Amino acid sequence: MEYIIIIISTIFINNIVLAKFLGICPFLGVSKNTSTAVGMGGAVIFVMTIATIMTYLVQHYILIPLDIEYLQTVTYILVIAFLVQVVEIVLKKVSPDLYQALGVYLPLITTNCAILGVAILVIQNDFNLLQSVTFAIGNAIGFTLAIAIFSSLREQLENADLPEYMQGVPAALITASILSMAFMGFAGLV
Amino acid sequence: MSTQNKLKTFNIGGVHPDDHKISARIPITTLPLPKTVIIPVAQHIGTPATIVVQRGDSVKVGQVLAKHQGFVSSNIHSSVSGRVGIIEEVMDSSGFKHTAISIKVKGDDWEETIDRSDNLVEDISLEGKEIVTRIMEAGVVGMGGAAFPSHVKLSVPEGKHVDYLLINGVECEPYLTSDHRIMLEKPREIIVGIKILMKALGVKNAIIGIEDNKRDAVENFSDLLQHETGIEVQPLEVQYPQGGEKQLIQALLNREVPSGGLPSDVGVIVHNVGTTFAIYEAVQKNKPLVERVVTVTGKSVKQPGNFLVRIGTPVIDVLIAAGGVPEDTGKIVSGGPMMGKAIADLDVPVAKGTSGILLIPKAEALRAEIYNCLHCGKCIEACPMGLEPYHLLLMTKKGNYDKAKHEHIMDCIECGSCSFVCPSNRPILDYIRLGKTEIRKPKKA
Amino acid sequence: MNPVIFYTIISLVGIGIIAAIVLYFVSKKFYVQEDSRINAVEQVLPNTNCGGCGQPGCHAFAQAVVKAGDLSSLHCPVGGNDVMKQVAEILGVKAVEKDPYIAVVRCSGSFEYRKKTNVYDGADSCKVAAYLYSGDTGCAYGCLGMGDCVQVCDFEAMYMDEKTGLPVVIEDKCTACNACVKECPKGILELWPKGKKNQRVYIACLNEEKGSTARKECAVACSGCSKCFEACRYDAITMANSLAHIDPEKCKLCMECVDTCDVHNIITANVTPEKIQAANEQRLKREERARKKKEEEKLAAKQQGDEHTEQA
Amino acid sequence: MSEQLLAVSPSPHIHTELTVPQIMKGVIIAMLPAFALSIYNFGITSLYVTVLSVSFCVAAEYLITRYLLKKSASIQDGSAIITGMLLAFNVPSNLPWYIILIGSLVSIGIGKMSFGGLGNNPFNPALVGRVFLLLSFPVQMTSWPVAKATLSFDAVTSATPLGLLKEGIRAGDSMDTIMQTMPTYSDFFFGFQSGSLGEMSACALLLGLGYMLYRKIITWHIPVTMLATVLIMTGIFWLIDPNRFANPLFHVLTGGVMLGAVFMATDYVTSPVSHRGMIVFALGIGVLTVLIRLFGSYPEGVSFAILIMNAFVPMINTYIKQPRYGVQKEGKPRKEPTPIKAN
Amino acid sequence: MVKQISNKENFLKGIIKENPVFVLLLGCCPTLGVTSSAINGLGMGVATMFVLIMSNVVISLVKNVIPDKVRIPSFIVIIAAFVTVVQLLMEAYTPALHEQLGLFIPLIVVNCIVLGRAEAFASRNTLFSSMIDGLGMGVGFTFALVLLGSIREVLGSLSLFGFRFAEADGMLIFILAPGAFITLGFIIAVMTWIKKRKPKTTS
Amino acid sequence: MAAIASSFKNMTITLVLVTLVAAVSMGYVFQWTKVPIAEARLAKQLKAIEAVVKGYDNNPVLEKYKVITPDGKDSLEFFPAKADGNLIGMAVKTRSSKGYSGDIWLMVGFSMKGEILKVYVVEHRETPGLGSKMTDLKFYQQFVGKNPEQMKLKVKKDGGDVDAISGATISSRAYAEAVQLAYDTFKAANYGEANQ
Ligand SMILES: Cc1cc2nc3c(=O)[nH]c(=O)nc-3n(C[C@H](O)[C@H](O)[C@H](O)COP(=O)(O)O)c2cc1C
Ligand SMILES: Cc1cc2nc3c(=O)[nH]c(=O)nc-3n(C[C@H](O)[C@H](O)[C@H](O)COP(=O)(O)O)c2cc1C
Ligand SMILES: Cc1cc2nc3c(=O)[nH]c(=O)nc-3n(C[C@H](O)[C@H](O)[C@H](O)COP(=O)(O)O)c2cc1C
Ligand SMILES: Cc1cc2nc3c(=O)[nH]c(=O)nc-3n(C[C@H](O)[C@H](O)[C@H](O)CO)c2cc1C
Ligand code: SF4
Ligand code: SF4
Ligand code: SF4
Ligand code: SF4
Ligand code: FES
Repeated sequence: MEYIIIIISTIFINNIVLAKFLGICPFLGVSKNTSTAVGMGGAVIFVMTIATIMTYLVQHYILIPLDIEYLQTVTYILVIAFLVQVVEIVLKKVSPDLYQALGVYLPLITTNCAILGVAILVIQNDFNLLQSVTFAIGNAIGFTLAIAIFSSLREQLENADLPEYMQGVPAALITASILSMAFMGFAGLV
Repeated sequence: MSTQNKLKTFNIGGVHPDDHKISARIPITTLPLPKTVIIPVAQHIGTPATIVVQRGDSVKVGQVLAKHQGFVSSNIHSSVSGRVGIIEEVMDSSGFKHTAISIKVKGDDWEETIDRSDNLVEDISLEGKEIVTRIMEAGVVGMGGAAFPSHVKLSVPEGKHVDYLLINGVECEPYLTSDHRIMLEKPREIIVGIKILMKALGVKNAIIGIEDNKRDAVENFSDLLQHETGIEVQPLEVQYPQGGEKQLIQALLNREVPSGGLPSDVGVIVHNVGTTFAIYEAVQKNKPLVERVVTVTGKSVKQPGNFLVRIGTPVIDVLIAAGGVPEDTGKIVSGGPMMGKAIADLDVPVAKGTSGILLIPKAEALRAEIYNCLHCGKCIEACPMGLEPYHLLLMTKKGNYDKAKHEHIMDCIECGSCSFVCPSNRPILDYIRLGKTEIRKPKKA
Repeated sequence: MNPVIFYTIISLVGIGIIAAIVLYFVSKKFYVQEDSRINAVEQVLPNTNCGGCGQPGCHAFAQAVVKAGDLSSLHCPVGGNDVMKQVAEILGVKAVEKDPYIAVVRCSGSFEYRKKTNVYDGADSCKVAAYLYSGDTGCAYGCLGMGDCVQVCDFEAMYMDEKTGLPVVIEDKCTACNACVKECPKGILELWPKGKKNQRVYIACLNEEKGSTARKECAVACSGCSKCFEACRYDAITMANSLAHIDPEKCKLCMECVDTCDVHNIITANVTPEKIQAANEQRLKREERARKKKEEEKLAAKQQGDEHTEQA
Repeated sequence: MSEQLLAVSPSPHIHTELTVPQIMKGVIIAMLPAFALSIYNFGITSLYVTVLSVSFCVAAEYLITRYLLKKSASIQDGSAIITGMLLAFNVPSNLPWYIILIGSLVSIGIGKMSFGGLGNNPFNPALVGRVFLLLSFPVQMTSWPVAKATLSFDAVTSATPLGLLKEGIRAGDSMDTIMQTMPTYSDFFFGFQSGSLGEMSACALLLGLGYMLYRKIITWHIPVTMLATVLIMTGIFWLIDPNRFANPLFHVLTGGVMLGAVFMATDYVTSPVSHRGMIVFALGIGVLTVLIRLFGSYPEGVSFAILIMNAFVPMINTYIKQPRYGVQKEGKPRKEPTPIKAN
Repeated sequence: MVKQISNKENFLKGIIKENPVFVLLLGCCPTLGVTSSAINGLGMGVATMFVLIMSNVVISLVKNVIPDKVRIPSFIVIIAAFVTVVQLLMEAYTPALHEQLGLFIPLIVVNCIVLGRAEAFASRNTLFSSMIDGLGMGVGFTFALVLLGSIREVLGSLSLFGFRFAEADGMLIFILAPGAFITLGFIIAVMTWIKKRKPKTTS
Repeated sequence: MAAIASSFKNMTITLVLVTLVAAVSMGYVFQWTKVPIAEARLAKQLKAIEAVVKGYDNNPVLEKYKVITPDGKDSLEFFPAKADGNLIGMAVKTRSSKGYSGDIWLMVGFSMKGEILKVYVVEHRETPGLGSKMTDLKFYQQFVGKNPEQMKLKVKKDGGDVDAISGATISSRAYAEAVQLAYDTFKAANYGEANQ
């Protein structure tokens, strides 16, 4: 039950993009069409889960025992950057198909603050490893859901004749705003 | 016959325009001979016929003016007797210029081989193959709209088995009544025509589909068919475009012609009642297709009616017979209001496919204001092919033809239901046609 | 040393080294050959992987440009023009060098000259109208005037002139991208060499109807009278289907044909009236001379004939 | 005739009479019973709120199209009137004028015109306005005047039945005690309860629904599916634990379910285009509404549910299509020809 | 390689022409996340600016001794180090602000602007111009954050920099997530409007 | 661009050097800020204590101790305020997790008679403009000087004596609950006397 609550809460109530403002750059940047958006989402799910596990281990087996928690930022970002690069290289060789589907989004992820954000939030929330993984997956799904809906809305807006000055980013932001208003309805759901 | 239950109809889409069958009760009258006729050589789908006469030649009614070119093509006969005038490009009812032969009318001199009497000839002396050849020679093309050479349809390709002949007496277009009148005035001939077709195709079953707003025709046929086996008449719920071949097949047999396929893929051949009558005349009376019934109608027309018109008669002559062109006419349509073509010029000739001439008053001639698409879905609801017209419009407008093709734009039968119902008045079908033309283009080139 | 600093160094350097070693071997082991230009392009890109270009990351952007081979639709907002120039260098494409071409409008049937014969009431699109019928004027060849061409121009280089109902190309803005030419269902637009000093001359009519018919439909239609054809000294004008056409390759911009057209359908750009006048005078003089010469020849021939007769 | 040139256009040459302004007029007529009842119920304040909201909306649309977008005005289509009325229907009858003004500006300005006006907006404008107000002015937006306290702006306020329910459950009261404080079901049905202007009377709203169905303005798919979903879902919970969950009839008759199902979820622009899509859409709204009502912190969830499902509409439109003629779904064999017997 | 531009231009471009938020749309998370008040925006802006300038400076110093393949990791380490420094300093000397900005301070590391400028500018330019670039970008970013924060604070709580000018409640939504999106959306719309309008009046 | 080739050796050396320098400088800054950070944290607690009890001369933070709540599920921090070595009041740090969003942390000052001296909000994440109004004087004034024995610490809607913030009943309820918890624990701990 606890895990279900984490999942629901991260997907809907505290949606990482719409309520917590993490990962906005790819949310706005890679959402012009649905297929790329979903690809990005897939890549985020993959990396966020692994990255959270690794940073969790770093935190609990290096930083805390050595009492150097202030190195959180540096070590995490190093680990994430490293991870992304390894995954990219390996994927490219091992499964070119999967690389085509996910790999191209991988580099974008290093600078996606959702990954680092979730890694830090896990520590702030005092989760255990399993909770952390659940939290990471939930957030990643929340990201994917938000970006998928958003990209389909943006695709539709492409066909509408928007006022000149609203075209592109402004209309996208207004859409995001209404989306986030709508998601506030989930408040208190768990 | 299952009249007591709910009437049959097709089950995807459909609309209900007011039917305005003003001329339904007016018997067919023969139009006086015009002074000149203009006979285009491409009145059918397929290759235009090649001209075999020259300027100055004298011709008789029924004489071949142009011979069919290849299989999907049709002979063109003279509809009058007289002298061949200039042969040049003229505007036909399509709005484009095509080659046409003009003939100055002199007398009414028919080819001797043609039986002009009114007698009903019931015995079918010809055999299957001969029937098809006779129909081809007589230049019979589909009179239900598409003007597709009828003999092509009768030559069912190897490997396909046809088990039903459907006779299309639906006439679902508002205003038009020519098929209705033929059914009322020539039912026996039509039944013989059906038998001819059944013989040619080797099928045992035929159904005449007639919409329920023509009860008199239905009753007439059911009386006549009481003692016939294999032919039945089926009343249908009134719904446009029931007359569409695919819709008729769905309504009568609950079969669906696969996307991109032909009726023969589901064992069916469809012919229009007018065509059937023309086939009767061609086979039993050796009479080529030189005249047809044309409905002249419209709210403001003084004497609406159904006229037997020689092919090639200028539209203006037909209109004069119906009391002239009213002052407030804003648009003239060749065909029905849903599928007909607006004509820009009154000199265009009546062709084999011209089923009616509709005059629309000024007040209703111009389209109303266009709004943005509301995504109301009414066009989808209306589309008898289950397409998404609003989406097709969007894609074609953006030049996204490949995607439109993927969304089955080529299945559109151009019935116009979508444009008709769209509350925003969007020119949906205009763009769908554009898309279809654009998609076909590279293949042709 | 202070333990905190010690641990800090150990852990950071440790992570760094492990990461470097693993990465090094992983990248050796899993090396994949790629178009070297992709890498080169990636090098000059900012590598922020921000997605600002619409591509999912810099690597994808590099792949996309290398694949596309041109830069018309790809732009890196972070790097800006400078970076794009470098990218162009790597790809060996020139940084958008303008062709000396421009689109010209080959119809002059304005409202004034080409009367409407019916009212078009369909969708507001030349293409739709063109597939429906041949137009709302008698001329089946002319501009339909609904501005499909203007719509497709990405450079705002065209507008519809409300008075004439014909499109106008703005000389400075047209990039000769060919979009309008492809769009027009009637083939009214044509890419034309910009010409020396931006001067060019062309015939703005495509009506292939016989002269009298054509003029009935449009007062300024080319009637195929051949006067310009005769005036051209360089064989740059050809006659076909009752229509004259100037071949821009052969045209020497002498402008001598311009005034021969009785409906002023030979259009010039950036040519001063004086030059046209001068050219015309020159042509007239030349013709005069030719006529005189002919006459003289005739006279001579006559005289010769006379002489012959005399002799005889 | 000779003077006038003939018009030429592609077919069809006739058009149905149900055009956009006609449809909008029809919807306005359908809203009148609920409007009348709200005046009867809340008195002149209701008229005041509605008139203000409609005029602000229409004025906003006019000014924005004319002066910001520099297009010809588009108010004659009547959709701004609907937005205004529905915005009013969704707020308490004692809302101060400036909040109504803000709501109208948001509905029309942000919810509709930002996206290019009628037909282009992905979200229901009236609901955008309403939710914006709810999130901006939670206090004013949740103090409900008691019905029948007519002719006064500082009427006694009380919680809506759903509010009472939520409070009661929070306070740990049993369902029976909570229900004793409520009006009767017939009061719910005829509209004697407190709440937003237009949402009280199931009866008046059903009248409107009937009218719109009769005029073929909307189809049954959205309202029926949505109401059925709410009934069934709350029914299931009710059967599981009648002490914790209110009975399904209560849920359907109170709050905005009826108003949402009849007027807001059915908005063409923001609902799917195909019948199948509409059913999925309405199902989603029903489920979300019930979840928010039963488990969320808001007593009422229809507005949010509709907005959330609005966001899914493009996806629904892409993936859920009507059956096509002659095109069978992959995997399924095509319908075999069914020979019928000739007599 | 890069066209010579004056320091002034170099500085100004970050504020207007290439404003990282309004034009390049980078670093959106802190832009939206922390700007519920002007003061938070200012704090975040200054913190980011510090990291920007410092990392630009250091990177332009060491650019020539770092092999290409480890360029990015090295840069990340340098930036992260500065972020940690900022984090520690803020916690020590501006604890209240540190608490307000919370998660977003460590996230400066992944703010696309910082790494982006390091890569795009500092690794190819001299120390001084890199500093100017960092300063310009930083000021531009801060400007954007303060503008956004001010609008949201004024509309949302009827106050500016904590100074209340009316007793009534503001529009709550502007302090919440949707308000952030709306405000940024309309600011960018207005920016486009101004930009498009300018050439028309000059030409 | 870079003058150094990307050989394995160079790469490793660079990385080591970079991390080394970074590590040393961070470590140094950490050392440097360690004290101020600790002070800042202390100051925050002191500020809260100062807000709720007055007139002490000890350092309550140094003398803090934990007390198990009566239901035994949690423990609260007690900060004894002393003047001349005599206990004159107690600051109790308490919390409620029933807030609108996230936990609410309060510091409640009690006199030795069990009266509430003052309540101070240490940390909350309630909506600004709604729940955040619990930091307003208007709201917490109603608790000052009240003895929870007399004042029913429940919002009026639930039949208590607390005037809820309008539009933020949830926050008010959580606030009241936290105060009640502090009082119950305080009382169970014998007004702090037990630990003396
Ligand atoms: C290009 C083309 C080829 C056709 N080929 C055949 C055919 O081989 N056999 C056949 O029975 N009908 C054939 N048809 C006829 C169609 O099935 C149909 O009857 C005709 O298009 C008229 O239908 P409509 O009036 O519903 O449009 C063909 C039609 C077209 C346009
Ligand atoms: C939308 C639509 C409506 C049609 N309506 C009729 C009709 O009412 N009556 C008819 O005979 N044919 C109608 N047709 C033509 C038929 O599809 C079909 O071509 C015809 O019945 C075949 O017979 P024919 O080749 O003898 O004309 C319609 C076609 C379409 C696409
Ligand atoms: C955006 C938003 C934020 C809210 N924040 C709070 C809050 O911080 N604290 C609170 O008690 N209620 C908050 N509410 C209100 C609750 O949802 C609920 O309406 C209220 O607590 C019940 O209130 P009342 O009986 O006090 O009117 C908020 C509502 C909205 C729309
Ligand atoms: C059946 C129907 C329902 C409508 N419902 C709404 C509604 O809930 N809210 C609204 O703002 N407009 C509504 N409208 C009006 C209009 O469609 C709406 O303003 C568009 O979303 C504006 O683009 C409705 C219109 C119709 C025909
Ligand atoms: S015209 Fe085509 S798209 Fe429109 S309803 Fe008819 S079949 Fe469907
Ligand atoms: S009927 Fe018209 S308004 Fe409705 S969805 Fe179709 S195109 Fe759009
Ligand atoms: S030039 Fe061609 S595309 Fe342009 S308006 Fe004329 S017909 Fe249309
Ligand atoms: S579309 Fe291209 S060729 Fe045509 S005018 Fe515009 S820039 Fe010139
Ligand atoms: S700042 Fe770019 S993803 Fe957060």
